[in-house]
Amino acid sequence: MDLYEYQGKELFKRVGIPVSNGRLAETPEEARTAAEEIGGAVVVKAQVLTGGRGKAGGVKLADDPADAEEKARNILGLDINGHIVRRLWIESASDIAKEYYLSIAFDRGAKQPLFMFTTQGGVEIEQVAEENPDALIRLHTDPLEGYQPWIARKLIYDAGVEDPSEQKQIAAIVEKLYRAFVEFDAMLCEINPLIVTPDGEVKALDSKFTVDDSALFRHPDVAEWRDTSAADPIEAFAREKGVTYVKLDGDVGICGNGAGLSMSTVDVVAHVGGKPANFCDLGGGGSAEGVVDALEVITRDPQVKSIFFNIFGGITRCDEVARGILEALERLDMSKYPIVVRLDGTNAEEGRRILQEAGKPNIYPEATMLEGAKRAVELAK
Amino acid sequence: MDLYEYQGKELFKRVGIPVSNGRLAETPEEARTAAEEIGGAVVVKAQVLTGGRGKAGGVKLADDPADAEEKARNILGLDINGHIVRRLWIESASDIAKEYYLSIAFDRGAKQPLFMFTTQGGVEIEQVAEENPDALIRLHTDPLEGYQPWIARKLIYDAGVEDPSEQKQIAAIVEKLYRAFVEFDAMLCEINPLIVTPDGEVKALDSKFTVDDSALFRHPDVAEWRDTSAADPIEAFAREKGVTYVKLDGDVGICGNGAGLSMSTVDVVAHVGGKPANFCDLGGGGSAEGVVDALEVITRDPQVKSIFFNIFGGITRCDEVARGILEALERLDMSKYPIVVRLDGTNAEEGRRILQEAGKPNIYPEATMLEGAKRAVELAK
Amino acid sequence: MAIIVDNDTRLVVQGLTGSEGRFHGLRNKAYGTNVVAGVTPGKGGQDVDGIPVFDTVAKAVDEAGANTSLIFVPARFAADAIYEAIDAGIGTVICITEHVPAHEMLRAYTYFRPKGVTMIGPNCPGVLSPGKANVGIIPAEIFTEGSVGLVSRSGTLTYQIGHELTQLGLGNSTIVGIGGDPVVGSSFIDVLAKFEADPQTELIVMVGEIGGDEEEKAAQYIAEHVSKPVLSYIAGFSAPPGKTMGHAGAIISGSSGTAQAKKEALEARGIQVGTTPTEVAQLVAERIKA
Amino acid sequence: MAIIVDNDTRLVVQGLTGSEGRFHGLRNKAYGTNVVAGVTPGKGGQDVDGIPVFDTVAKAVDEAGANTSLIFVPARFAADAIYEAIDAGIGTVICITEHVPAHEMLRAYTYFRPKGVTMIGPNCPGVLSPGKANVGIIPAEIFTEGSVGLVSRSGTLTYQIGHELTQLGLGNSTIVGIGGDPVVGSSFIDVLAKFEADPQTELIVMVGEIGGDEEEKAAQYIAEHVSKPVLSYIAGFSAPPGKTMGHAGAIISGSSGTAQAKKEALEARGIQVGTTPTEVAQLVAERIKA
Repeated sequence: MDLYEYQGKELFKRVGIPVSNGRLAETPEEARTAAEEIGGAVVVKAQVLTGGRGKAGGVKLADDPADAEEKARNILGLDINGHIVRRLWIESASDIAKEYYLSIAFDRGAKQPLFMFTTQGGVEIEQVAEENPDALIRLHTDPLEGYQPWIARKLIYDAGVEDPSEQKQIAAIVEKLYRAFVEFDAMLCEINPLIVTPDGEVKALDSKFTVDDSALFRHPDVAEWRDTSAADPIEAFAREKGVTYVKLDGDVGICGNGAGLSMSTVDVVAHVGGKPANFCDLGGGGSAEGVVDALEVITRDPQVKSIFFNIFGGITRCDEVARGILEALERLDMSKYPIVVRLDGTNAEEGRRILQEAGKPNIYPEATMLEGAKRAVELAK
Repeated sequence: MDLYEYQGKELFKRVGIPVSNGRLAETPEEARTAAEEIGGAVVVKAQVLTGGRGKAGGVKLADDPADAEEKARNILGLDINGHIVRRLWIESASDIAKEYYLSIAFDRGAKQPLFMFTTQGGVEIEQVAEENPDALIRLHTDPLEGYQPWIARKLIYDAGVEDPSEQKQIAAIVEKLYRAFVEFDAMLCEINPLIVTPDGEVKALDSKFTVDDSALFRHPDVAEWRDTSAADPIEAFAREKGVTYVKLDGDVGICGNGAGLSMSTVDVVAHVGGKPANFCDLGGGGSAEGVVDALEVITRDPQVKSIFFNIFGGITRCDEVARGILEALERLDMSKYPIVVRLDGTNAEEGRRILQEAGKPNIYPEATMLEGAKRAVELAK
Repeated sequence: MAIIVDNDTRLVVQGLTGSEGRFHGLRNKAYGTNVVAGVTPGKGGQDVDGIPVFDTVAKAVDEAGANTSLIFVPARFAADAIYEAIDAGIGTVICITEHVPAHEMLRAYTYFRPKGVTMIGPNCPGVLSPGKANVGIIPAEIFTEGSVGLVSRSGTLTYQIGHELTQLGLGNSTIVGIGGDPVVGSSFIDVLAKFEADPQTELIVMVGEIGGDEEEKAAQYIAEHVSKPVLSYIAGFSAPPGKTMGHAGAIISGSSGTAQAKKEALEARGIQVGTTPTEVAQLVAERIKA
Repeated sequence: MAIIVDNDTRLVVQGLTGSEGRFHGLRNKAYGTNVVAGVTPGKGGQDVDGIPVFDTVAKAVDEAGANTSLIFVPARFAADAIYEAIDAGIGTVICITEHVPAHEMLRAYTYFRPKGVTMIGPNCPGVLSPGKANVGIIPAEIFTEGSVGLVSRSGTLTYQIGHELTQLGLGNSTIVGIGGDPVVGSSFIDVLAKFEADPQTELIVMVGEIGGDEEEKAAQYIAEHVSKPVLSYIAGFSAPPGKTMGHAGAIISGSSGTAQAKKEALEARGIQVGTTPTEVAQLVAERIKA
């Protein structure tokens, strides 16, 4: 689960990482009130789960509350890489002397936490990695060793931070960021930029924070922060229904069981010349009710013209899937969708028999994945 | 540093291990007040850093505050294995249905924490280990794995605890005791007995808690609990002076540098037929001031008749030791003590020269450890 | 021979008395796997269709001689179950449970890795050595005994490919679902090394998917250490960047981790990558017959 | 040859700019030890009598080729220094610092042990291979080069015994002070194994003391794995039970851990135990000449 800047900063505050005083606002009026409460110049920042908001005009300095209200009016509703701005973070404006970068990522490849630090902050870290790789200090550490002070020292000295007060403040922030990383089950904690003010104060001016979905049960307060309004409306509906669904741009609705097979089905549909409308995974269980839910989600997408069910039964029983499809035909208005069904594995024969006996005109059984994909693509034309 | 029962229970409380409501008392009157505040029957328990206080009459049940006062009067001042009772712990009396035992020790041999648990509690654990070894469940765990719930389950099931409510309470206590063990840098955390009341409540009726001296800097509040009055007065004085000193029963005062050499000196003195009065280690530094302090400590023991300095200079410089001895002769009344001095290692010649030139009649230089020991024993006769 | 599970497997099922544990534990037993014990705290002394249940894994090892564990406990207890199995001396641990917190697995992995334990999963379908033992939820009836080693990050996709192989008359030595989580006990490389050392295995099929760089690392490993022919399939060519496609492991970060990048890395090392599951099976058949 | 430190030692001193670090670091250098670097955070770029100082151990490894570390930092930073050295790839770590918290050492020990690192100490005098290298605070002038391996839990007692050997014209291959703390990086057994493998060492003297059971375990190890003659000395026969005699490691628990018990365990395995340091030296002389 990706957190908004203001949510990540809330976690930063909890572990003691310095951040600016700020308020959340969802309307221009709230932005004005926030600016009044904060006092002085403020920054009005679009809260969106995507990068590049600065270039897109999503971050503006405001001199006073009236200005903050006006800037908020301009930013709210902006479309930044497909994300509509609905929330703003209003925070005390900071003078910036230097911009550093600090992050800890859960490196799956190395199976270790990866610290990254550079004094070349304020830009995308990929850019630093490409243009000035020696300036980007990378350090893998052992999760059982845990945080040790030498970690911060190595980052700081290798990056060439020379001011003793900065060194001390950054070392404290590295330790606290690691605490946040572990305590909140983070996959990524990033501070970019980590600024030094003209007075020599070091603080986090932005935050990028991703929490492991599987560990959310341990962080019920964080789990409640999930903003369903930010997602594509169909994806939000899918989440509500508990269906794993990713919207794509085509016209062939796809439903598989298991992520790998579902992905492969999307690929095969594309391979035979079709345009997949979505990725949809029934998951391991695949109850009749789950099938109905999946079809309800898939058919919310007005682009969908045909649907391909590609099921290889393991734990999933094909007869149950067949029943779910028939159930959906009764409960939803499915008459305009040709549905190609390929069943194999557990109880496949029983499933095929059920479908055949139902004799529905818009159900097209196919024997193999490849043939099913071809037929579904054909029917979408 | 060994903690008193009431101190260990304070740490238990901090991690959430259930203990009885209690108060500290140092006089019979305080014991009465404590009993009044607690209400009902209480137990009056001698606080001494030694075992066997029950048999010695150091633990008494009192029905009411007057009774508590009387029992306190009886117990205060008792000599239990050489420990004079100066403090009492007055706590709510518990009905006992079962007595279990639980401990976590820092096992130096295995270099792992060692959990021990048995349903045969209430007696010395050595006795259980000897008479009923199968009933004593021992479990080493990996310090980097840390506490995992299976640890408690293994202890509980292997020991044969069958009541689900007991299992649950004990599992929680095992986890909390491990937390106490790690958080407070314990060398030993022992609960004996861990009782089950007739109502099925599990709680710690006693505590034995040893904190690593080297980690006390992290626990300043615990460090302040050290009771210097409990130690032998000379040992207390030595601690004050920063001298490593252990009182023995003989008449030859001994001072070495380094624990191993000092111990060996004690052995050699005994080997040649003498009776060592103490173990005293100047430590690595061995400044002149430290030598004066050591001599002040050693001569507090009225049994001492002669003193043997056995110094092998490494970091310690022999000239510095020689100067310290002369300094002590001036500042303390040392005239009645023959002092045998053996110097070797760093600046030994210079040290010997200093002593020789001083020409003190009660200083006896010797060339080797063995000869020095013999001479010191002779001089003590 | 075969790898990881075989006729020497003496299986304990952690969570045998739960509904999934019972269903699959008994299915594994019915297949012929030597299921010697179950473990459910508080149910020691009971049995599940004749399989004795113990309170602790240590007891299952001591009293039933278990050497392999299959874990079906809920996600929040899975790491504890893994530690319990390993500290009880179990040498092979297969964890089916999904949604195990990544940080817990990271610590557990770092802990058991130097101990030489074989761990598969979590969030995996398990391991099947046709004709010998089935440990997990793989539908064994799809597969036949043979010489093709199959290793995959995905469950149902593995069945699909296995089914295609079976249609062409090809059998498997062992089918290993390593799981799609950010941290799994065994990587492609770990399993490839076992297949390379297994006399029954003549050819290896590696089924990857988008996300991470395990396939790229495997490509290099194969070039340097695997003498047997390896064929591959990668799922997720049509996945849009930055989207999670079901498996937590399948997040693309930047250009690395795409299906295309993996395919290129494999082909650069001379490893053929099939475009569809059907094509992979056909390539295997051609190679075996050649 | 010799063990642990020798002519191949390239030493970095962690804490070189502190008073103890500077004093002993320079003494070690004066003895002939190849001291290639010091580390003090914030003092990188300085030098101590020509020895370059770096901010991190990693830099000392990269730029000065350090392979051995000598640690003189204060107790509360010692564990951090050990981790830093090991994670920087240092293969031999010798920690002089005393009063390192036992739990910190326990975790560090468990961490580095599987990595094959040689660690000596903490709370130890260091390691001296006469004529080759001196790493730590052992006064080298007491010792001469020779064939007796000496391993001890104590500092000054080691000097005493070394001195007695020198008086009898006997030299040492290496003198190792393993330290007296509850958890030390190398046990008697670890060092015995190195002496057994060292061609220069012909006879081994093991100097133990009360507390723990390392001497008992060593006795068994010697009987099973050491072909060279071993002689021993144990300090603390006159120690009263339950008292700490300076070393935290010397707490007697029950009857086990007493000097008498250790002596008996050693003698039961045929290992002679001298009654005084002088007698041990005499026994060594007799054995060498025999």
